[in-house]
Amino acid sequence: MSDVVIAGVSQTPVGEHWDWSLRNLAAQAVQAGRRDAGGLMPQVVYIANVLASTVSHQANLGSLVASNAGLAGVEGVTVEAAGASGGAAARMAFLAVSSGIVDVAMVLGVEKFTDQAYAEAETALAQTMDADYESMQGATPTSQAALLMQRYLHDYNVQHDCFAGFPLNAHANAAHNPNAFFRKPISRQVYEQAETVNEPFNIFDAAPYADGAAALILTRSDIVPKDVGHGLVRITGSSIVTDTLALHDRTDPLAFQAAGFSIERACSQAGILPQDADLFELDDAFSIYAALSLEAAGFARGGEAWRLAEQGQIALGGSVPISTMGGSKGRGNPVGATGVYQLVEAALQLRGEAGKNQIPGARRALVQSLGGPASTAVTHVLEKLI
Amino acid sequence: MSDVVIAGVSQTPVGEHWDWSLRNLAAQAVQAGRRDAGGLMPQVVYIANVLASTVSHQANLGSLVASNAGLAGVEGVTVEAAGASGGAAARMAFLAVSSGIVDVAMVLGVEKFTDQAYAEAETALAQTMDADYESMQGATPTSQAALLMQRYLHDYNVQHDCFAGFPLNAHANAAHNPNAFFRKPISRQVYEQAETVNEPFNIFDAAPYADGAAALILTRSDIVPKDVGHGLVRITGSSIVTDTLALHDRTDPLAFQAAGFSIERACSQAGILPQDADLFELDDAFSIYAALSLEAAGFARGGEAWRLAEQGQIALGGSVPISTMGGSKGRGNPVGATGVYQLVEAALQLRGEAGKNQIPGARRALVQSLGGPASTAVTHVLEKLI
Amino acid sequence: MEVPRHWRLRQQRYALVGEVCPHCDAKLFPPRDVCPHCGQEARTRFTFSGRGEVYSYTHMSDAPAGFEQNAPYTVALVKLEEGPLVTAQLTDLDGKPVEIGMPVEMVTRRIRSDDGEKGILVYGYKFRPVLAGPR
Amino acid sequence: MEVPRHWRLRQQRYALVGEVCPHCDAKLFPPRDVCPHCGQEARTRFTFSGRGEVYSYTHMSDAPAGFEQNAPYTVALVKLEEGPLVTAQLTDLDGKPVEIGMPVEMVTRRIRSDDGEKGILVYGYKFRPVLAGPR
Ligand SMILES: [Zn+2]
Ligand SMILES: [Zn+2]
Repeated sequence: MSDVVIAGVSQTPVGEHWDWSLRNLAAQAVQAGRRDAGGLMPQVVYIANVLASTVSHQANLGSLVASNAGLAGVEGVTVEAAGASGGAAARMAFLAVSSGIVDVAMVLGVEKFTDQAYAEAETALAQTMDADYESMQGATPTSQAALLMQRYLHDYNVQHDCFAGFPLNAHANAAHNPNAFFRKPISRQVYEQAETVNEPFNIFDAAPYADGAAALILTRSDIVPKDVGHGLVRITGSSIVTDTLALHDRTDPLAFQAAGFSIERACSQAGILPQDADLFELDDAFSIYAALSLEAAGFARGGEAWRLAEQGQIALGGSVPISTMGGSKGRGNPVGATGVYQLVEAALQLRGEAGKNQIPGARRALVQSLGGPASTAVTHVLEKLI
Repeated sequence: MSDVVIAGVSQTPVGEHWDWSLRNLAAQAVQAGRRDAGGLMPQVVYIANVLASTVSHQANLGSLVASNAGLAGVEGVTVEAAGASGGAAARMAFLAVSSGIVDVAMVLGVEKFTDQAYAEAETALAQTMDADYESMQGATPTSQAALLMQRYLHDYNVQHDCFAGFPLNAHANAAHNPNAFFRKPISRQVYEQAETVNEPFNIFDAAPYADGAAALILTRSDIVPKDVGHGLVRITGSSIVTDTLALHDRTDPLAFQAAGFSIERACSQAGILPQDADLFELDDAFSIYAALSLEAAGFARGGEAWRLAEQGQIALGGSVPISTMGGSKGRGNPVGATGVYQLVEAALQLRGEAGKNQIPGARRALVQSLGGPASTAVTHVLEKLI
Repeated sequence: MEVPRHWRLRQQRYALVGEVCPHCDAKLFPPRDVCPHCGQEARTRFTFSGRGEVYSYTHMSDAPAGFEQNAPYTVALVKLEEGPLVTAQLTDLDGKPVEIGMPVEMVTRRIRSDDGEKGILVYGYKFRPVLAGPR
Repeated sequence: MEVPRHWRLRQQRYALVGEVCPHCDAKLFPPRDVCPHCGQEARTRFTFSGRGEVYSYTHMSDAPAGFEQNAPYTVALVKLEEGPLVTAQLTDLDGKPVEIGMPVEMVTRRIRSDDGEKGILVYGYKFRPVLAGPR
């Protein structure tokens, strides 16, 4: 079994940080992450980011971030897989430490969405789709999700309101997350009366994009300082699976096949079943993605994940808690950094440091990040180190 | 010692490929790379690319390239470190195979420069500098190189013509490389009379940007098919080192410190000295970079690398052959893919398949890629497997 | 200026030219370098009929850059009668409600203005409800 | 529109406001989050004098997007008298030849027009030869 542990975590509040540049946000997460890991100095920093090239005209973040944040000289590269970038960078760090060649690796997710006006930055996100055959037709990530939702309603003969449980759960959980962008619960009535943006889709079906930075320090357990002062979490499964980039290149767009395969592989590596996890930090960039992810992972049959939400099974006390700190919907969606936030949040649950959102006795977490509509799926299994 | 070998290589001709999109170029390299590796199917493909986000409005190449090129479902991510991206992606694949978790990894460098007009694509390259403090002042990668050259001339009291040996060598070698963009040697007179673009810099001091794709397949030696039909090359050293992104943040901009440290670490891992290498595929995106790289690696003292060029020591028959297939200057510079081309070319030298440019008895190669002016330096040591 | 890219895609955009796999007979649109069904190279051209039906659709009120003039518009996944899905706008709806399963046919329309004023107009496929009369 | 970014950098651009490290007294421009000399946090503001000398320079004939109106122009590394190097354009040269070691001083000028017509004008530091008279 792998001996890669999470020795430290950090996160900045998610939001619109006009005062902070990408390098400032990154430095905050780097320094806080090192402190949480008892001062460990990483030899590598793998940076998850999607938008800096287009929105901030900035590439080679490995060099920029390392030299600005006190990590002069370390190995540094950017890892990109659209919305799955954070999970993908963690996978690279996991492999590096597993190789025995790297002792201490930092995973840094950072996204600076607000360096352009919202509409322009949102347009930049179209690069995560097929530029020749999707974005060029006027489609957007939001319209991809809406197309999936519309077909879901048709195939399973359900109404749009059946998705209400996902944003309600996310916002309820975000209310107690000090790093969340939105900290107010919403009511079912508010959801049902919300403005439709991409029919059948309303404004609560899409997570808000925002700025943020989060970090993980991975190492072998024998390297963690003895006085680190918190529990350790082991990574026991890790997997990246791709599907076609364009939705139209799939036989069954509702299947989220890569999401399912990625769960299978990570769980098989960890020697567990998905049902053995105490929480499932899935990708809820859109309500429909949460539903399709639950179905792809086998927690519900096709067309029935919304029932889990209606029955309270996705809540903190349910059988498969999701978005336990608010998810992208409530915490905010800092795109390339989102996967790192998800891993940080799951690690805090397993360390017993999730505050009011703590799942009692949580020992195992499934964490999945998606690039596009599961064009890329990255899954990690985290387990509390006893 | 590491047991990671290069089981297959491929490259498309470098040039202006108006007819081929990024995905087409990538597919050619993927298929040819698999054929060269006896049909091995990679489990992961790590893609080196810098410009697709800005020039082609296309991110998440892992999904796009894999599904278009017959690698459906494989793990796929993009690795970026400016001009060092190719070397960085190879490093990620090296770590993945070293971990024992991945058996067969493909490294794919692909860059589609000509999806925009030359001037616009060149402007997009400014993202490899510090956006807030360099590009915003009107500086460009070419002006960074020119600033270094001007200071070099001043500090060492030499004339611009002393750099002639670098492009002359590169073009002479490119003449026999069927995949090179420029296949005509140039004369000293042509160099000396060339148009000055960024004083003191002339048009032959900068490598031309172009389209291209190249691939490597890395695996353990026991996995290589027995009938693969060519020699194998082992990766015995691998290192990434960063420096500040901006030139102005360094005490001594001429030192190329990261380049030096990265050579030291990779050689120390391989248990060799730089002088033990039979060739040194360095980064000659600019003539001055070739000189500073030779000096940083210890092949010449500060201010004296140009003498190696003048004395023919960098030629195929010299003591430290560089740019043996033409380098970026003669082969062309497909930015993010360049590092993969360098590794492919070095592997072909060690396999004895470098045609008219073959270095007799070549057994060991140093391969170094730079992101910016050695803001990132990636070095690999390759050795012929006996 | 992205002239090379638009030029490269002109056959797909104007005439729905995809491929038929010479090995397994799968019809592919958009074209791919390797047939996803049998794993062999797919390089034989095939022109699609342009007829199909709506697989899914969404009405968009916010348009991304380059499409502002079109907004609001309808994006659909259209299932071509030869098999593949394609992402495209619906047009000529004239207030007619869109439904999944609705028969549509390909027409050529302006799909975007590239790069604002200095740019070029890009034409390509959209789909409209099938007009009355025999197909 | 990149207003937030330009606004965030206004003090650096207009007044060369960097930092002095409270731990090791290093003067830093541009400001950094962690002092590269001692590894501690650097957050104390320090306004540079704006005087320095040319460390290196290049005359550029081709300008990148946003700088076409300025071309040809001269980009330099200027060594500030407090220590740091800074990348900036030289201005007010009036045909005077540039030399390494030439004394220069900071002035505020328009440095680029952002995003063409719809965009904003960006002002910031350039350096000019030191005028006659005592410094
Ligand atoms: Zn086929
Ligand atoms: Zn200090």
